Amino acid sequence: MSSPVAYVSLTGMSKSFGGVKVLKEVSFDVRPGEVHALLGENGAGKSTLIKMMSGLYTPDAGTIVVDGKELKFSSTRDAGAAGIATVYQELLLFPELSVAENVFLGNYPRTSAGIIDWAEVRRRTRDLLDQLDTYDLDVDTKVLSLSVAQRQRVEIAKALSKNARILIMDEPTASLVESDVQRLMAVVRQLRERGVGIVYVSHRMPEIFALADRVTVLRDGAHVATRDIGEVDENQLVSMMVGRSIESLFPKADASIGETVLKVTNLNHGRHVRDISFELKRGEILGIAGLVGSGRTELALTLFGMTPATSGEIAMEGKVVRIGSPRQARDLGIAYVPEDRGQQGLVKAMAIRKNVSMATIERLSSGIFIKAGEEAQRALDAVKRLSIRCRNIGQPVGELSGGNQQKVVIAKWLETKPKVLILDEPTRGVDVGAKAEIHTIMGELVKQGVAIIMISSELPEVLGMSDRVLVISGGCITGEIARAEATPERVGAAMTAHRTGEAA
Amino acid sequence: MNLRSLIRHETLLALLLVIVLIVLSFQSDRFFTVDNLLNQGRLMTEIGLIAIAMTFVIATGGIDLSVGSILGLTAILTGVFWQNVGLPLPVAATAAIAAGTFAGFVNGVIITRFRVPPLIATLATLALYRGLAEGISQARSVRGYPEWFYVLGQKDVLGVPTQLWILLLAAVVASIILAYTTWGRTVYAVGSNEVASRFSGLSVEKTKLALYTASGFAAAVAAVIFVSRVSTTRSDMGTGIELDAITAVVLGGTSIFGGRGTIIGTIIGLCLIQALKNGLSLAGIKGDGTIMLIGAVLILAILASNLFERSGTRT
Amino acid sequence: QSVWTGGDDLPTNPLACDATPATAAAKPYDGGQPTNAPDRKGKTIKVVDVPKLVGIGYFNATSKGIADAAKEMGTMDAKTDGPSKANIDDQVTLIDNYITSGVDGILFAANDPVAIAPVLKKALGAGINVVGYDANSSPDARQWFVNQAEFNGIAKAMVDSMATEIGDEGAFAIVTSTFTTPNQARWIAEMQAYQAKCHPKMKWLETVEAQEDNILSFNQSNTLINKYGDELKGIFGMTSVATPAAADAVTQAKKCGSVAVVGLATPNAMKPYVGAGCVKSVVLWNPVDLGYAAAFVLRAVADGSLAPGATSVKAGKLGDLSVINGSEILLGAPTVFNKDNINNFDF
Amino acid sequence: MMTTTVEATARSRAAPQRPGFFKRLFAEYGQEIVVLAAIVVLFAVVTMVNPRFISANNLTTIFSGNAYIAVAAIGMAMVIVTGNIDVSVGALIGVLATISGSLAVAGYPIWFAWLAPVLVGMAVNAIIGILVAYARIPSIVVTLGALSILRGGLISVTGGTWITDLPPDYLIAQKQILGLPVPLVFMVVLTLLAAFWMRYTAFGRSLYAVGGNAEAALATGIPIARRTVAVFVIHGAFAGLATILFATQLQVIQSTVPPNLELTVITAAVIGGVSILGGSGTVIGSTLATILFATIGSALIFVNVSAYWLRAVIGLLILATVLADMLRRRGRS
Ligand SMILES: Nc1ncnc2c1ncn2[C@@H]1O[C@H](COP(=O)(O)OP(=O)(O)OP(=O)(O)O)[C@@H](O)[C@H]1O
Ligand SMILES: Nc1ncnc2c1ncn2[C@@H]1O[C@H](COP(=O)(O)OP(=O)(O)OP(=O)(O)O)[C@@H](O)[C@H]1O
Ligand SMILES: [Mg+2]
Ligand SMILES: [Mg+2]
Repeated sequence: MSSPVAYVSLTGMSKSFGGVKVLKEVSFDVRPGEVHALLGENGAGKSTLIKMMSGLYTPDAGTIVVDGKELKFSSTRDAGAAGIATVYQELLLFPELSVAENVFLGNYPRTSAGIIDWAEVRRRTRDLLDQLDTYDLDVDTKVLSLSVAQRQRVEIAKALSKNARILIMDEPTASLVESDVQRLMAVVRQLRERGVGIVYVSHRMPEIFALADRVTVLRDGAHVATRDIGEVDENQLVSMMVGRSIESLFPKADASIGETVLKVTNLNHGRHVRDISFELKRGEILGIAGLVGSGRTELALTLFGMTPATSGEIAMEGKVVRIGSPRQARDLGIAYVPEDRGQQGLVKAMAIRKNVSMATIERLSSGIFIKAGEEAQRALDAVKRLSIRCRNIGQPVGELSGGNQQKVVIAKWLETKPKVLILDEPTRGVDVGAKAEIHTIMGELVKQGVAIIMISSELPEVLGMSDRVLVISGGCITGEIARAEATPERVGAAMTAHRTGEAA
Repeated sequence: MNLRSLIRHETLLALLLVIVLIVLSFQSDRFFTVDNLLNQGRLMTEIGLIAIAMTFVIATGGIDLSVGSILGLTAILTGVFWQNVGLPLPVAATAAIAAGTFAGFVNGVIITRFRVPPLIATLATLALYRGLAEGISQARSVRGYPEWFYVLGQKDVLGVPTQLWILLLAAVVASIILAYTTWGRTVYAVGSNEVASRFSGLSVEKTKLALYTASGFAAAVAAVIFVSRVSTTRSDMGTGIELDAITAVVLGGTSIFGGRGTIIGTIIGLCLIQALKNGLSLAGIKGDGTIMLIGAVLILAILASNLFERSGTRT
Repeated sequence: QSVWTGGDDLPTNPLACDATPATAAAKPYDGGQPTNAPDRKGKTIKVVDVPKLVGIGYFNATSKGIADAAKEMGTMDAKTDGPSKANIDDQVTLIDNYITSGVDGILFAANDPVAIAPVLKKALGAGINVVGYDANSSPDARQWFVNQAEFNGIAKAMVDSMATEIGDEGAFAIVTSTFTTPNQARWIAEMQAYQAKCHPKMKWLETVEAQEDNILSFNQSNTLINKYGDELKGIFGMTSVATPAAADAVTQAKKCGSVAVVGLATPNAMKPYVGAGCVKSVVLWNPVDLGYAAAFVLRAVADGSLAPGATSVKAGKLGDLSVINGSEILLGAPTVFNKDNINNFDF
Repeated sequence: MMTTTVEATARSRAAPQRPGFFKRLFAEYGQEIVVLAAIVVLFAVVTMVNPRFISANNLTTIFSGNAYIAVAAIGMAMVIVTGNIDVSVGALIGVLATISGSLAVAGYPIWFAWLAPVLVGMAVNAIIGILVAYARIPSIVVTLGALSILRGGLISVTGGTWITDLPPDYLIAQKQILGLPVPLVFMVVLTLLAAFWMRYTAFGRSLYAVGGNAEAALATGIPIARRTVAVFVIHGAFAGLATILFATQLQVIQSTVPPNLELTVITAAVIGGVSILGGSGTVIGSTLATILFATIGSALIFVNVSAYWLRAVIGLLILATVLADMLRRRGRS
């Protein structure tokens, strides 16, 4: 069904930011009815290419030909008019506006009088969300009260609403759990059947092989290759991306598991943390699995003191403690790498150096004065140890690629020398290379005796990395499975289980 | 980019100040004299103290519109405590400063506890504190302070106006705090991304509370200096001073969105405004012409540094 | 509520209820003196006039008077520069700048008598001649003050006018700028003393603030009319902003004739209301004359022809003005404008 | 734990129930309702003390005496919704009033004297808007500068003379339409029009987008810079309309405007529920807030609050409204 004639083709696209060339004469095309995967490490330039295709950035050089006509996009509106719709990597939504309004903003159905037909807006939003199998979203709620995954759906609904000829999806599955990924892939296939051309960016290999017709690989802003999916295998793709081959995707390091550091008993907070009890030992990686909205993040936030527990007990190294704020948690040796790194993890406008020292700034001070030399030294060490790719430690974090930003957040928390490190979606939106690096870092940490709690929506990651898997559903623990017994089936079953019998 | 552009704005402003000083001293030979310049320092002390505290507040992305009213309230209380309550003047002034500081603390509580945006909170307390000043004063002014009290506002120490020493000290201490201490770092971090600061274990609430309290304190100290300078208290003292202070702060390069700004910038901004007010007046230009020019300088200075910054970095 | 408690704590000095003029106690000169003032006799002097604020009709008029006088004398180079808000700080700063720039004379109308004193003393210390008008400073901070009308004289004129219009038992309210404005506060205090003494049965309802804001003055007047209904017989406007606004409120409420408006105002602003018969009498001295007199006094001081102990001073077309209270020069009795004479004035 | 099952089932099946009408009304117009409630309570209490409070005359004073502030606050609310602010509107109204009055006195047609402030307001604010949108200077900086320039300019041009001898036909604010005072009609009609425009037109909605998330607005294809200029121009038009009411209320025009008028207007907008961070709020709220302030001012005189304490009580009431809103928001989340 995929026609060999491209609907959109880009030739010689180049773009620089502040003198740094991030895209060098890249060519790329999309045909109707195909899924064209765009691959590359973090910072390879995928999002930049996409933003030029959708009119958000103006290219420094290069031509865009749509349906045989050369076009210049001066805003996303032009691209929209040419039939190109985009789901961006950073969810670009309006927090104060309702779901329905977000979907149709700038594109409202009108009544014959020319005014916005709100009833129609709501009805069509409902339809679109139904198409995405999303029944748990009220179209009138404000987006600010939605979780990341729910926002992702709103973004997709928004792109679908435009009936585009070309749909660009920049890491749409980054924040989705397995079952949602399947649902999304079904939607993508359905669109492909309808003749829509899809540009699909993802760091998850299985999705690529399940969906894509063609792949294009970028490296350091340059075009490496474009192939039919049948012509390549995973190893080839990975080595095209990173310029070398990656040994193992989930390198589980063997660490000796020690005594209990953290013991949680009957912990409660609101509707999403209910009666949680578990133990965590030194050198152990405890994976937490669960569906979107199951309350994994809430649990982490409660342990970290952001939303202090309303009842229950937390004991660190045998001592019962009260954690009322992130500050207290930090001082007790608990570190938390949040899932939303842009908002919660980083101060994007600040230099790498200052971000790395942020959680330890008191320790880096004599009296009230910051020891600038030591601060810089530590940042340099961190950059080297975690191989963070940057110009220098004075570079604002916001300019780094996703994976490198994530490493900065991890570096910040490693500075606190935590006993318990909670990682919430540590590899979301992180490329294969960086992902392996982060996993390696985790391995080194447990060897040093750090206890890690890893929340991840990527089941293979949970299974591959964890010593033990805790499954959460509806805010309750529905399963605790040792590494040996942890199969996708068992974990998956626990994820959808409900603790019904225990009605209070 | 961040640091570089900061330096750029302040350098630009300093250059502008130098040019203004040179041009103005050609306009009037009485302008560039030690006496006159020191005297200008005396006149800008109250705004200066408030602007220094305001720099911190704005750098966290906040604002404090109630400073003028706190100034008025503290001034009235100084008089009332001294004359009506009968406290010795130093005690009365201290108590009034404590009250003004408390007013700032209340701002902080409203902002951090009840999560009211600073602009709204301080708009409300702007009305409240001024109202309290009027109510307490019953429209009477307190005069006839002892002679020694005027040392603060009208006399010199080592040839330099007394209050200018206070301003200098405050500026030095504040620059050091903002640039080199954990507290200063927290201010910038909160101003750039409050959520991430909280997630990093910084004490966001405490910092903000302290800042608004400090802002109240600065306004209160300014009030006592003001009373000493003009020898009387009136409930309308300091009306509109908030906008003057904010003008100096933003002219000095502090971002109204938070996350950046320096004390040196604020001080240069202050000096620039004061030099224009004074120098143009000496050059025979009337007050209304001067305020127009200050308005234009504010816009043009920020415009110029925007252009510089943009030509250097992004597209 | 009804009693006025604002303003300062200075004693009041109500005039006699009939037309007996006050017998002013002779007082020695209590003004200040410039130190080492150069001999300015006959020389052209540079003078700055710093009113309470610029941008209102009243001070435009005084400024015009000063300019007229300067032109007439030919030996005075005068300019007006004032703060844009009636703000003690800006006024002090402005005067300070003019001291530095080296003027020979300063004319001022103080926003606060005490707050302005230090800077005026500094001017005297720099050998500058300092003369006030309209609103006084502490006496020792200036040389002379041109008094447009004594507070008790204004008070008498106002209260008597009101009594004539609404009778000796009528109820009235007051709209003023702010309770802290010194002149207004003094006038109200004197009015209260005079009313208690000479029209004891008049009912003093309340005093409201309306800044120097004419719409607010209008709203406040309306609120008073609405609140008291028929009880309210008269409104005093204490400023040249409040009086026309009060008159407008009465006009628009169709209460002309049943609510009297008496107040201080410039004739130009009041012509429509006086012309329509809604306002019978407006009290004011002629501010152009006030400025004119102030300029002549300053010239006389600079020339040395007005020295401590003098009992009168020549002020151009105004003739001889007499010295009162030691160091004040009285402009004369306030003018009461009415339908017959208001069109003769243009300020 | 029963609830867990119920939730899970609900999620997998049909759409969740839409919350009831009142709940949605409260969620969407919470602050407006708080302000309205405050007005109603004030009226009830003060009328009990003094029934004249609710007389037609007093209602006229309250509603139309401050209508010009409400009209100016409409434009201000729009500006704040886009995440900007304007501290120069007070000075602008002074300039516009002088222009309008001078034209009327100089014998230009009355309609022209009315139109001029609107046009000039739009032109001045177009410049401000361009500086904000294209030169990327924060609006508070531009308008602080504009405040100085306009205020200084007004004084140096007029020297502060008042404008008198206005032609009677010019004084539109003193007239009535269908027995209602013109300022009241102006205020209500303009508020409703603006509210409708902001809710039911794509252009109006785009203001929320610009203020809510500029980056996302750009990605949605909304021309942020053009919208920013447009919103300032519209605000200028409202400032012009406010000027007409301001200038024609009395038979003289005072060229100095009420001190701190800009703060009054901003306060009205934000107390009315416009989020100072941009992206939410309505002009109905700003108008209600103006009425609330007018009611408070009048009420305090009616209940004989000592005039010295008047401002303190007003401040306290403003603070109470702000805190009530915050508590309401908290209760909701
Ligand atoms: N606005 C910007 N300013 C400066 N540099 C930028 C900007 N946007 C992107 N870059 C830089 O351009 C390069 C390419 O970034 P881009 O976001 O296109 O990468 P990507 O392939 O999408 O990575 P990821 O997989 O992490 O999303 C990176 O080095 C990034 O730091
Ligand atoms: N800011 C918020 N306001 C209101 N509800 C929220 C907010 N954040 C999360 N929730 C809700 O809380 C529930 C638990 O969310 P949480 O983020 O803990 O889930 P999770 O298991 O971590 O899933 P994921 O991180 O994949 O979204 C969800 O129903 C979500 O909708
Ligand atoms: Mg990307
Ligand atoms: Mg989560």
